[in-house]
Amino acid sequence: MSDSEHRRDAFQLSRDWLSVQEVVDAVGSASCGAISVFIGTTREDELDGRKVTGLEYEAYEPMAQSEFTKLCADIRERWPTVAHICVHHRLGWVEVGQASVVMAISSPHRHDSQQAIQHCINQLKAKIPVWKKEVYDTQDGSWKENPE
Amino acid sequence: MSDSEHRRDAFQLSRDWLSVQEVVDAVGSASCGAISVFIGTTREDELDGRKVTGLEYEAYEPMAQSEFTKLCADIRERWPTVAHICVHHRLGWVEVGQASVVMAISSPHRHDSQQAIQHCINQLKAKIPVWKKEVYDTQDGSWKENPE
Amino acid sequence: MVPSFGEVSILYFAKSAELTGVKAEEIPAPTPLSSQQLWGLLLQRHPRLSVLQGQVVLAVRQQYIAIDDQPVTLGDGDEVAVVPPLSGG
Amino acid sequence: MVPSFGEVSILYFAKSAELTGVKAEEIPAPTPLSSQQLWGLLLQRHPRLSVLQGQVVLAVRQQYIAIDDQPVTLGDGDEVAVVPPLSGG
Repeated sequence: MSDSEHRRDAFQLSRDWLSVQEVVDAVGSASCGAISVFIGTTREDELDGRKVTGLEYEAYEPMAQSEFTKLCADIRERWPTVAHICVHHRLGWVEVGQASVVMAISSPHRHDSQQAIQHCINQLKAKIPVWKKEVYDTQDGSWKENPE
Repeated sequence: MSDSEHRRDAFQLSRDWLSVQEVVDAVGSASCGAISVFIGTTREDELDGRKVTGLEYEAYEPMAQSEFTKLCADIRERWPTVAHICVHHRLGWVEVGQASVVMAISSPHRHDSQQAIQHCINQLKAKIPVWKKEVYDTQDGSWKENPE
Repeated sequence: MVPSFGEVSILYFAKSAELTGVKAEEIPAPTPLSSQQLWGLLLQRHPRLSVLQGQVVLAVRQQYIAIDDQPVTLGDGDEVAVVPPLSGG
Repeated sequence: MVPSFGEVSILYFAKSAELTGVKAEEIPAPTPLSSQQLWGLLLQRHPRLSVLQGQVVLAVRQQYIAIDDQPVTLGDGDEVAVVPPLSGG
Protein backbone atom coordinates (compact mmCIF):
# COMPACT_ATOMS: atom_id res chain seq x y z
CA MET A 1 0.00 0.00 0.00
CA SER A 2 1.35 3.40 -0.89
CA ASP A 3 1.86 5.81 1.98
CA SER A 4 -0.61 8.19 0.43
CA GLU A 5 -3.44 5.67 0.72
CA HIS A 6 -5.15 5.87 4.11
CA ARG A 7 -6.33 2.72 5.80
CA ARG A 8 -10.06 2.79 6.25
CA ASP A 9 -12.03 1.25 9.15
CA ALA A 10 -15.76 1.49 8.52
CA PHE A 11 -18.52 0.27 10.81
CA GLN A 12 -22.21 0.74 10.22
CA LEU A 13 -25.30 -0.36 12.12
CA SER A 14 -28.17 -0.41 9.70
CA ARG A 15 -31.93 -1.04 9.78
CA ASP A 16 -31.92 -1.72 6.04
CA TRP A 17 -30.99 -4.68 3.86
CA LEU A 18 -27.19 -5.02 3.68
CA SER A 19 -25.46 -4.67 0.32
CA VAL A 20 -22.52 -7.05 -0.14
CA GLN A 21 -21.32 -4.98 -3.09
CA GLU A 22 -21.25 -1.82 -0.97
CA VAL A 23 -19.15 -3.49 1.74
CA VAL A 24 -16.77 -4.97 -0.85
CA ASP A 25 -16.41 -1.62 -2.62
CA ALA A 26 -15.55 0.02 0.71
CA VAL A 27 -12.37 -2.09 1.01
CA GLY A 28 -11.26 -1.95 -2.64
CA SER A 29 -7.66 -0.92 -3.20
CA ALA A 30 -5.42 -1.02 -6.24
CA SER A 31 -2.58 -2.25 -4.01
CA CYS A 32 -4.55 -5.29 -2.78
CA GLY A 33 -4.86 -8.61 -4.55
CA ALA A 34 -7.26 -10.17 -2.06
CA ILE A 35 -10.59 -9.36 -0.45
CA SER A 36 -12.06 -11.80 2.05
CA VAL A 37 -15.71 -11.50 2.92
CA PHE A 38 -17.92 -13.09 5.54
CA ILE A 39 -21.71 -12.96 5.49
CA GLY A 40 -23.76 -14.13 8.46
CA THR A 41 -27.37 -14.95 7.65
CA THR A 42 -30.43 -15.91 9.64
CA ARG A 43 -30.95 -19.64 9.35
CA GLU A 44 -34.23 -21.40 9.06
CA ASP A 45 -34.47 -23.23 12.35
CA GLU A 46 -36.78 -24.87 14.80
CA LEU A 47 -36.76 -24.85 18.59
CA ASP A 48 -39.08 -27.28 20.38
CA GLY A 49 -41.37 -27.42 17.39
CA ARG A 50 -41.56 -23.65 17.04
CA LYS A 51 -40.32 -22.25 13.75
CA VAL A 52 -37.91 -19.29 13.76
CA THR A 53 -39.38 -16.49 11.64
CA GLY A 54 -36.60 -13.99 12.17
CA LEU A 55 -34.29 -12.22 14.58
CA GLU A 56 -34.64 -8.94 16.41
CA TYR A 57 -31.28 -7.19 16.92
CA GLU A 58 -30.28 -4.41 19.29
CA ALA A 59 -26.95 -2.76 20.09
CA TYR A 60 -25.30 -0.45 22.56
CA GLU A 61 -24.46 1.74 19.62
CA PRO A 62 -21.68 4.09 20.78
CA MET A 63 -19.87 1.24 22.53
CA ALA A 64 -20.29 -1.03 19.48
CA GLN A 65 -18.46 1.67 17.54
CA SER A 66 -15.69 2.01 20.14
CA GLU A 67 -15.24 -1.78 20.42
CA PHE A 68 -15.01 -1.94 16.60
CA THR A 69 -12.23 0.66 16.71
CA LYS A 70 -10.36 -1.49 19.24
CA LEU A 71 -10.91 -4.59 17.12
CA CYS A 72 -9.47 -2.87 14.04
CA ALA A 73 -6.37 -1.87 16.01
CA ASP A 74 -6.00 -5.48 17.17
CA ILE A 75 -6.37 -6.81 13.58
CA ARG A 76 -3.81 -4.32 12.25
CA GLU A 77 -1.36 -5.30 14.94
CA ARG A 78 -1.72 -9.01 14.10
CA TRP A 79 -1.79 -8.56 10.30
CA PRO A 80 0.04 -5.33 9.50
CA THR A 81 -0.49 -5.68 5.75
CA VAL A 82 -4.29 -5.44 6.09
CA ALA A 83 -5.47 -2.45 4.08
CA HIS A 84 -9.17 -1.74 4.71
CA ILE A 85 -11.80 -3.18 7.07
CA CYS A 86 -15.55 -2.71 6.66
CA VAL A 87 -18.35 -4.20 8.79
CA HIS A 88 -22.08 -3.60 8.31
CA HIS A 89 -24.41 -5.09 10.94
CA ARG A 90 -28.19 -5.11 10.92
CA LEU A 91 -30.37 -3.76 13.74
CA GLY A 92 -34.06 -4.37 14.32
CA TRP A 93 -36.02 -7.06 12.53
CA VAL A 94 -34.14 -9.46 10.22
CA GLU A 95 -36.12 -12.13 8.41
CA VAL A 96 -34.93 -15.71 7.98
CA GLY A 97 -32.55 -15.91 5.00
CA GLN A 98 -31.38 -12.29 5.16
CA ALA A 99 -27.85 -11.20 6.05
CA SER A 100 -27.39 -9.90 9.60
CA VAL A 101 -23.71 -9.05 9.16
CA VAL A 102 -21.46 -8.47 6.14
CA MET A 103 -17.74 -7.84 6.61
CA ALA A 104 -14.84 -7.45 4.18
CA ILE A 105 -11.08 -7.08 4.63
CA SER A 106 -8.52 -6.37 1.90
CA SER A 107 -4.81 -7.17 1.86
CA PRO A 108 -2.07 -7.45 -0.76
CA HIS A 109 -1.90 -11.26 -0.41
CA ARG A 110 -4.73 -13.60 0.44
CA HIS A 111 -3.55 -15.30 3.65
CA ASP A 112 -3.67 -12.08 5.68
CA SER A 113 -7.21 -11.11 4.75
CA GLN A 114 -8.38 -14.72 5.19
CA GLN A 115 -6.98 -15.01 8.69
CA ALA A 116 -8.06 -11.49 9.61
CA ILE A 117 -11.67 -12.05 8.55
CA GLN A 118 -11.94 -15.12 10.78
CA HIS A 119 -10.53 -13.20 13.71
CA CYS A 120 -12.88 -10.31 12.94
CA ILE A 121 -16.09 -12.37 13.08
CA ASN A 122 -14.89 -14.32 16.16
CA GLN A 123 -14.06 -11.11 18.01
CA LEU A 124 -17.19 -9.31 16.85
CA LYS A 125 -19.26 -12.11 18.39
CA ALA A 126 -17.20 -12.02 21.61
CA LYS A 127 -16.75 -8.27 22.11
CA ILE A 128 -19.13 -6.02 20.21
CA PRO A 129 -22.24 -5.23 22.30
CA VAL A 130 -25.00 -6.52 20.00
CA TRP A 131 -27.82 -8.88 20.98
CA LYS A 132 -30.36 -10.89 19.07
CA LYS A 133 -33.66 -12.40 20.05
CA GLU A 134 -34.92 -15.35 18.07
CA VAL A 135 -38.59 -14.84 17.28
CA TYR A 136 -40.87 -17.83 16.65
CA ASP A 137 -44.08 -18.37 14.72
CA THR A 138 -45.77 -18.61 18.13
CA GLN A 139 -44.91 -14.87 18.58
CA ASP A 140 -42.65 -15.49 21.57
CA GLY A 141 -38.89 -15.18 21.48
CA SER A 142 -35.67 -15.95 23.28
CA TRP A 143 -32.43 -14.03 23.64
CA LYS A 144 -29.49 -15.88 22.11
CA GLU A 145 -26.00 -16.24 23.49
CA ASN A 146 -22.82 -16.63 21.42
CA PRO A 147 -20.63 -19.54 22.50
CA GLU A 148 -17.51 -18.40 24.38
CA MET B 1 -29.82 -28.83 4.88
CA SER B 2 -33.09 -30.52 4.05
CA ASP B 3 -32.93 -33.53 1.76
CA SER B 4 -35.07 -31.76 -0.77
CA GLU B 5 -32.49 -29.02 -1.28
CA HIS B 6 -29.92 -29.96 -3.91
CA ARG B 7 -26.33 -28.97 -3.45
CA ARG B 8 -25.20 -26.70 -6.22
CA ASP B 9 -21.72 -26.52 -7.76
CA ALA B 10 -21.49 -23.65 -10.23
CA PHE B 11 -18.45 -22.67 -12.28
CA GLN B 12 -18.37 -19.94 -14.88
CA LEU B 13 -15.61 -18.53 -17.05
CA SER B 14 -16.61 -15.05 -18.06
CA ARG B 15 -15.28 -12.27 -20.30
CA ASP B 16 -17.39 -9.74 -18.40
CA TRP B 17 -17.08 -7.90 -15.10
CA LEU B 18 -17.81 -10.28 -12.20
CA SER B 19 -20.76 -9.55 -9.92
CA VAL B 20 -20.08 -10.40 -6.26
CA GLN B 21 -23.81 -10.24 -5.53
CA GLU B 22 -24.54 -12.80 -8.26
CA VAL B 23 -21.99 -15.25 -6.85
CA VAL B 24 -23.28 -14.74 -3.28
CA ASP B 25 -26.90 -15.21 -4.40
CA ALA B 26 -25.92 -18.47 -6.12
CA VAL B 27 -24.96 -20.03 -2.75
CA GLY B 28 -27.82 -18.61 -0.65
CA SER B 29 -29.71 -21.14 1.42
CA ALA B 30 -32.22 -20.81 4.23
CA SER B 31 -30.47 -23.66 6.05
CA CYS B 32 -27.08 -21.88 6.05
CA GLY B 33 -25.95 -19.28 8.57
CA ALA B 34 -22.63 -18.55 6.90
CA ILE B 35 -21.34 -17.54 3.49
CA SER B 36 -17.60 -17.13 2.99
CA VAL B 37 -16.41 -15.24 -0.05
CA PHE B 38 -13.02 -14.70 -1.62
CA ILE B 39 -12.30 -12.10 -4.30
CA GLY B 40 -8.99 -12.03 -6.16
CA THR B 41 -8.18 -8.73 -7.82
CA THR B 42 -5.47 -7.44 -10.10
CA ARG B 43 -2.96 -5.47 -8.07
CA GLU B 44 -1.23 -2.31 -9.12
CA ASP B 45 2.35 -3.45 -9.44
CA GLU B 46 5.69 -2.68 -11.01
CA LEU B 47 8.29 -5.02 -12.49
CA ASP B 48 11.71 -3.57 -13.28
CA GLY B 49 10.26 -0.09 -13.58
CA ARG B 50 7.45 -1.21 -15.89
CA LYS B 51 3.93 -0.62 -14.62
CA VAL B 52 1.37 -3.43 -14.78
CA THR B 53 -1.71 -2.21 -16.68
CA GLY B 54 -3.67 -5.45 -16.50
CA LEU B 55 -3.74 -9.20 -16.94
CA GLU B 56 -4.65 -11.34 -19.91
CA TYR B 57 -6.26 -14.65 -18.86
CA GLU B 58 -6.75 -17.86 -20.81
CA ALA B 59 -8.06 -21.29 -19.86
CA TYR B 60 -8.31 -24.84 -21.11
CA GLU B 61 -12.04 -24.48 -20.72
CA PRO B 62 -13.46 -28.02 -20.71
CA MET B 63 -10.70 -29.24 -18.41
CA ALA B 64 -11.15 -26.21 -16.10
CA GLN B 65 -14.76 -27.34 -15.74
CA SER B 66 -13.82 -30.98 -15.07
CA GLU B 67 -11.13 -29.98 -12.55
CA PHE B 68 -13.69 -27.76 -10.79
CA THR B 69 -16.04 -30.75 -10.52
CA LYS B 70 -13.22 -32.77 -8.91
CA LEU B 71 -12.41 -29.88 -6.56
CA CYS B 72 -16.04 -29.67 -5.41
CA ALA B 73 -16.08 -33.41 -4.67
CA ASP B 74 -12.87 -32.95 -2.66
CA ILE B 75 -14.35 -30.02 -0.69
CA ARG B 76 -17.56 -31.94 0.06
CA GLU B 77 -15.57 -34.90 1.28
CA ARG B 78 -13.51 -32.70 3.64
CA TRP B 79 -16.42 -30.50 4.82
CA PRO B 80 -19.61 -32.55 4.43
CA THR B 81 -21.83 -29.75 5.74
CA VAL B 82 -20.94 -27.42 2.84
CA ALA B 83 -24.14 -26.52 1.00
CA HIS B 84 -23.36 -24.64 -2.22
CA ILE B 85 -20.17 -23.69 -4.08
CA CYS B 86 -19.93 -21.04 -6.79
CA VAL B 87 -16.81 -19.82 -8.63
CA HIS B 88 -16.72 -17.19 -11.38
CA HIS B 89 -13.37 -16.59 -13.10
CA ARG B 90 -12.54 -13.95 -15.69
CA LEU B 91 -11.02 -14.69 -19.09
CA GLY B 92 -9.37 -12.24 -21.48
CA TRP B 93 -8.33 -8.76 -20.49
CA VAL B 94 -8.70 -7.73 -16.81
CA GLU B 95 -7.67 -4.21 -15.84
CA VAL B 96 -5.77 -3.38 -12.66
CA GLY B 97 -8.21 -3.15 -9.73
CA GLN B 98 -10.85 -5.46 -11.21
CA ALA B 99 -11.77 -8.87 -9.82
CA SER B 100 -10.31 -11.85 -11.67
CA VAL B 101 -12.02 -14.45 -9.49
CA VAL B 102 -15.00 -14.41 -7.11
CA MET B 103 -15.94 -17.50 -5.14
CA ALA B 104 -18.52 -18.18 -2.42
CA ILE B 105 -19.30 -21.20 -0.25
CA SER B 106 -22.24 -21.57 2.15
CA SER B 107 -22.53 -23.80 5.21
CA PRO B 108 -24.75 -23.98 8.30
CA HIS B 109 -21.89 -22.83 10.60
CA ARG B 110 -19.07 -20.48 9.75
CA HIS B 111 -15.96 -22.61 10.34
CA ASP B 112 -16.76 -25.01 7.51
CA SER B 113 -17.29 -22.38 4.84
CA GLN B 114 -14.23 -20.44 6.06
CA GLN B 115 -11.93 -23.44 5.83
CA ALA B 116 -13.50 -24.62 2.58
CA ILE B 117 -13.04 -21.24 0.86
CA GLN B 118 -9.32 -21.24 1.67
CA HIS B 119 -8.93 -24.75 0.31
CA CYS B 120 -10.94 -23.77 -2.77
CA ILE B 121 -8.71 -20.83 -3.76
CA ASN B 122 -5.51 -22.77 -2.96
CA GLN B 123 -6.62 -25.73 -5.08
CA LEU B 124 -7.96 -23.54 -7.88
CA LYS B 125 -4.52 -21.97 -8.18
CA ALA B 126 -2.81 -25.38 -8.08
CA LYS B 127 -5.14 -27.46 -10.26
CA ILE B 128 -7.47 -25.53 -12.53
CA PRO B 129 -5.87 -24.93 -15.98
CA VAL B 130 -5.98 -21.14 -16.18
CA TRP B 131 -3.07 -18.86 -17.05
CA LYS B 132 -2.43 -15.15 -16.81
CA LYS B 133 0.03 -12.89 -18.56
CA GLU B 134 0.97 -9.67 -16.82
CA VAL B 135 0.86 -6.84 -19.34
CA TYR B 136 3.00 -3.70 -18.85
CA ASP B 137 2.74 -0.10 -19.94
CA THR B 138 5.64 -0.91 -22.28
CA GLN B 139 3.19 -3.22 -24.16
CA ASP B 140 5.18 -6.37 -23.41
CA GLY B 141 4.09 -9.04 -20.97
CA SER B 142 5.16 -12.07 -19.00
CA TRP B 143 3.36 -15.28 -18.09
CA LYS B 144 2.94 -15.67 -14.35
CA GLU B 145 3.36 -18.79 -12.26
CA ASN B 146 1.50 -19.58 -9.04
CA PRO B 147 3.77 -20.62 -6.16
CA GLU B 148 3.61 -24.37 -5.41
CA MET C 1 -11.79 8.80 51.30
CA VAL C 2 -15.25 10.22 52.01
CA PRO C 3 -17.84 8.57 49.75
CA SER C 4 -19.73 11.00 47.58
CA PHE C 5 -22.98 10.43 45.70
CA GLY C 6 -23.51 11.06 42.04
CA GLU C 7 -26.29 10.42 39.55
CA VAL C 8 -25.31 7.77 37.04
CA SER C 9 -27.17 6.66 33.91
CA ILE C 10 -27.95 2.97 33.84
CA LEU C 11 -28.65 1.41 30.44
CA TYR C 12 -30.35 -1.98 30.16
CA PHE C 13 -30.01 -4.12 27.06
CA ALA C 14 -31.62 -7.28 25.71
CA LYS C 15 -32.95 -9.59 28.43
CA SER C 16 -32.01 -7.13 31.19
CA ALA C 17 -34.31 -4.50 29.63
CA GLU C 18 -37.11 -7.07 29.42
CA LEU C 19 -36.65 -7.95 33.10
CA THR C 20 -36.55 -4.36 34.37
CA GLY C 21 -39.13 -3.00 31.95
CA VAL C 22 -36.93 0.06 31.37
CA LYS C 23 -34.15 0.79 28.90
CA ALA C 24 -32.50 3.56 30.88
CA GLU C 25 -32.76 5.28 34.24
CA GLU C 26 -30.80 7.65 36.47
CA ILE C 27 -29.83 6.37 39.90
CA PRO C 28 -27.82 7.88 42.74
CA ALA C 29 -24.69 5.86 43.47
CA PRO C 30 -21.96 6.33 46.07
CA THR C 31 -18.42 6.40 44.77
CA PRO C 32 -16.08 4.64 45.06
CA LEU C 33 -17.91 1.33 45.23
CA SER C 34 -17.16 -2.12 43.87
CA SER C 35 -18.85 -3.40 40.71
CA GLN C 36 -20.40 -6.08 42.95
CA GLN C 37 -21.95 -3.32 45.12
CA LEU C 38 -23.16 -1.49 42.02
CA TRP C 39 -24.79 -4.69 40.73
CA GLY C 40 -26.33 -5.11 44.21
CA LEU C 41 -27.94 -1.66 43.90
CA LEU C 42 -29.46 -2.63 40.59
CA LEU C 43 -30.75 -5.93 42.03
CA GLN C 44 -32.42 -4.00 44.88
CA ARG C 45 -34.27 -1.84 42.37
CA HIS C 46 -35.10 -4.74 40.02
CA PRO C 47 -35.13 -8.09 41.85
CA ARG C 48 -36.00 -9.92 38.59
CA LEU C 49 -32.46 -9.15 37.34
CA SER C 50 -31.29 -11.96 39.63
CA VAL C 51 -31.98 -14.51 36.85
CA LEU C 52 -28.97 -12.96 35.07
CA GLN C 53 -26.75 -13.42 38.12
CA GLY C 54 -23.38 -14.86 37.06
CA GLN C 55 -24.02 -14.15 33.37
CA VAL C 56 -23.80 -10.38 33.08
CA VAL C 57 -20.94 -7.95 33.05
CA LEU C 58 -21.17 -4.17 33.29
CA ALA C 59 -19.78 -1.54 30.97
CA VAL C 60 -18.68 1.64 32.73
CA ARG C 61 -18.02 4.53 30.38
CA GLN C 62 -18.03 1.95 27.53
CA GLN C 63 -15.39 -0.32 29.14
CA TYR C 64 -16.33 -3.84 30.16
CA ILE C 65 -15.84 -4.67 33.83
CA ALA C 66 -16.46 -7.97 35.55
CA ILE C 67 -18.75 -8.03 38.58
CA ASP C 68 -16.29 -8.45 41.47
CA ASP C 69 -14.79 -6.51 44.35
CA GLN C 70 -12.63 -4.16 42.28
CA PRO C 71 -13.44 -0.52 43.01
CA VAL C 72 -15.25 1.54 40.39
CA THR C 73 -15.00 5.30 40.34
CA LEU C 74 -18.13 6.96 39.04
CA GLY C 75 -18.50 10.59 38.10
CA ASP C 76 -21.76 12.48 37.93
CA GLY C 77 -23.54 11.61 34.68
CA ASP C 78 -21.41 8.55 33.92
CA GLU C 79 -22.97 5.84 31.80
CA VAL C 80 -23.15 2.26 33.11
CA ALA C 81 -24.59 -0.50 30.91
CA VAL C 82 -25.88 -3.89 31.99
CA VAL C 83 -24.46 -6.33 29.45
CA PRO C 84 -26.11 -9.76 29.18
CA PRO C 85 -24.30 -12.43 27.11
CA LEU C 86 -23.54 -11.04 23.64
CA SER C 87 -25.17 -12.53 20.55
CA GLY C 88 -24.16 -10.31 17.65
CA GLY C 89 -23.14 -11.60 14.23
CA MET D 1 2.31 -55.14 -28.75
CA VAL D 2 2.60 -53.75 -32.25
CA PRO D 3 2.74 -49.96 -32.16
CA SER D 4 -0.02 -48.30 -34.14
CA PHE D 5 -0.24 -44.68 -35.27
CA GLY D 6 -3.11 -42.34 -34.55
CA GLU D 7 -3.79 -38.67 -35.14
CA VAL D 8 -3.91 -36.78 -31.85
CA SER D 9 -4.90 -33.17 -31.22
CA ILE D 10 -2.25 -31.16 -29.44
CA LEU D 11 -3.37 -28.01 -27.63
CA TYR D 12 -0.88 -25.34 -26.60
CA PHE D 13 -1.63 -22.85 -23.84
CA ALA D 14 -0.04 -19.69 -22.47
CA LYS D 15 3.73 -19.53 -23.05
CA SER D 16 3.75 -22.81 -24.99
CA ALA D 17 1.37 -21.30 -27.57
CA GLU D 18 3.60 -18.23 -27.84
CA LEU D 19 6.66 -20.45 -28.39
CA THR D 20 5.05 -22.68 -31.04
CA GLY D 21 3.02 -19.96 -32.71
CA VAL D 22 0.02 -22.30 -32.86
CA LYS D 23 -2.80 -23.01 -30.42
CA ALA D 24 -3.70 -26.45 -31.76
CA GLU D 25 -2.50 -28.97 -34.31
CA GLU D 26 -3.02 -32.58 -35.30
CA ILE D 27 0.02 -34.84 -35.20
CA PRO D 28 0.52 -38.55 -35.86
CA ALA D 29 1.72 -40.36 -32.75
CA PRO D 30 2.59 -44.03 -32.20
CA THR D 31 0.88 -45.73 -29.28
CA PRO D 32 1.79 -46.84 -26.70
CA LEU D 33 4.57 -44.39 -26.01
CA SER D 34 5.82 -42.73 -22.85
CA SER D 35 4.88 -39.15 -21.97
CA GLN D 36 8.61 -38.39 -22.28
CA GLN D 37 8.57 -39.69 -25.87
CA LEU D 38 5.44 -37.68 -26.62
CA TRP D 39 7.10 -34.54 -25.27
CA GLY D 40 10.12 -35.42 -27.44
CA LEU D 41 7.90 -35.47 -30.53
CA LEU D 42 6.62 -32.00 -29.67
CA LEU D 43 10.16 -30.70 -29.10
CA GLN D 44 11.18 -32.04 -32.53
CA ARG D 45 8.37 -30.06 -34.17
CA HIS D 46 8.92 -26.95 -32.03
CA PRO D 47 12.50 -26.73 -30.69
CA ARG D 48 11.68 -23.44 -28.89
CA LEU D 49 9.50 -25.43 -26.47
CA SER D 50 12.73 -26.57 -24.82
CA VAL D 51 12.71 -23.41 -22.64
CA LEU D 52 9.75 -25.03 -20.83
CA GLN D 53 11.70 -28.26 -20.21
CA GLY D 54 11.22 -29.37 -16.61
CA GLN D 55 8.31 -26.96 -16.05
CA VAL D 56 5.48 -28.39 -18.11
CA VAL D 57 3.15 -31.30 -17.63
CA LEU D 58 0.77 -32.75 -20.20
CA ALA D 59 -2.94 -33.34 -19.95
CA VAL D 60 -4.16 -36.40 -21.84
CA ARG D 61 -7.93 -36.56 -22.24
CA GLN D 62 -8.14 -33.84 -19.54
CA GLN D 63 -6.05 -35.75 -16.98
CA TYR D 64 -2.69 -34.36 -15.87
CA ILE D 65 0.31 -36.59 -16.46
CA ALA D 66 3.90 -35.91 -15.53
CA ILE D 67 6.56 -36.13 -18.24
CA ASP D 68 8.29 -39.42 -17.42
CA ASP D 69 8.65 -42.96 -18.72
CA GLN D 70 5.11 -44.13 -17.87
CA PRO D 71 3.31 -45.41 -20.98
CA VAL D 72 0.47 -43.37 -22.44
CA THR D 73 -2.18 -44.99 -24.58
CA LEU D 74 -3.55 -42.66 -27.22
CA GLY D 75 -6.62 -43.24 -29.33
CA ASP D 76 -7.30 -41.62 -32.67
CA GLY D 77 -8.57 -38.06 -32.08
CA ASP D 78 -7.47 -37.91 -28.45
CA GLU D 79 -6.71 -34.48 -27.01
CA VAL D 80 -3.33 -33.76 -25.43
CA ALA D 81 -2.63 -30.37 -23.86
CA VAL D 82 0.74 -28.81 -23.08
CA VAL D 83 0.33 -27.31 -19.62
CA PRO D 84 2.86 -24.66 -18.53
CA PRO D 85 2.85 -23.63 -14.85
CA LEU D 86 -0.67 -22.59 -13.84
CA SER D 87 -1.44 -19.02 -12.83
CA GLY D 88 -5.19 -18.82 -12.35
CA GLY D 89 -6.88 -16.96 -9.56
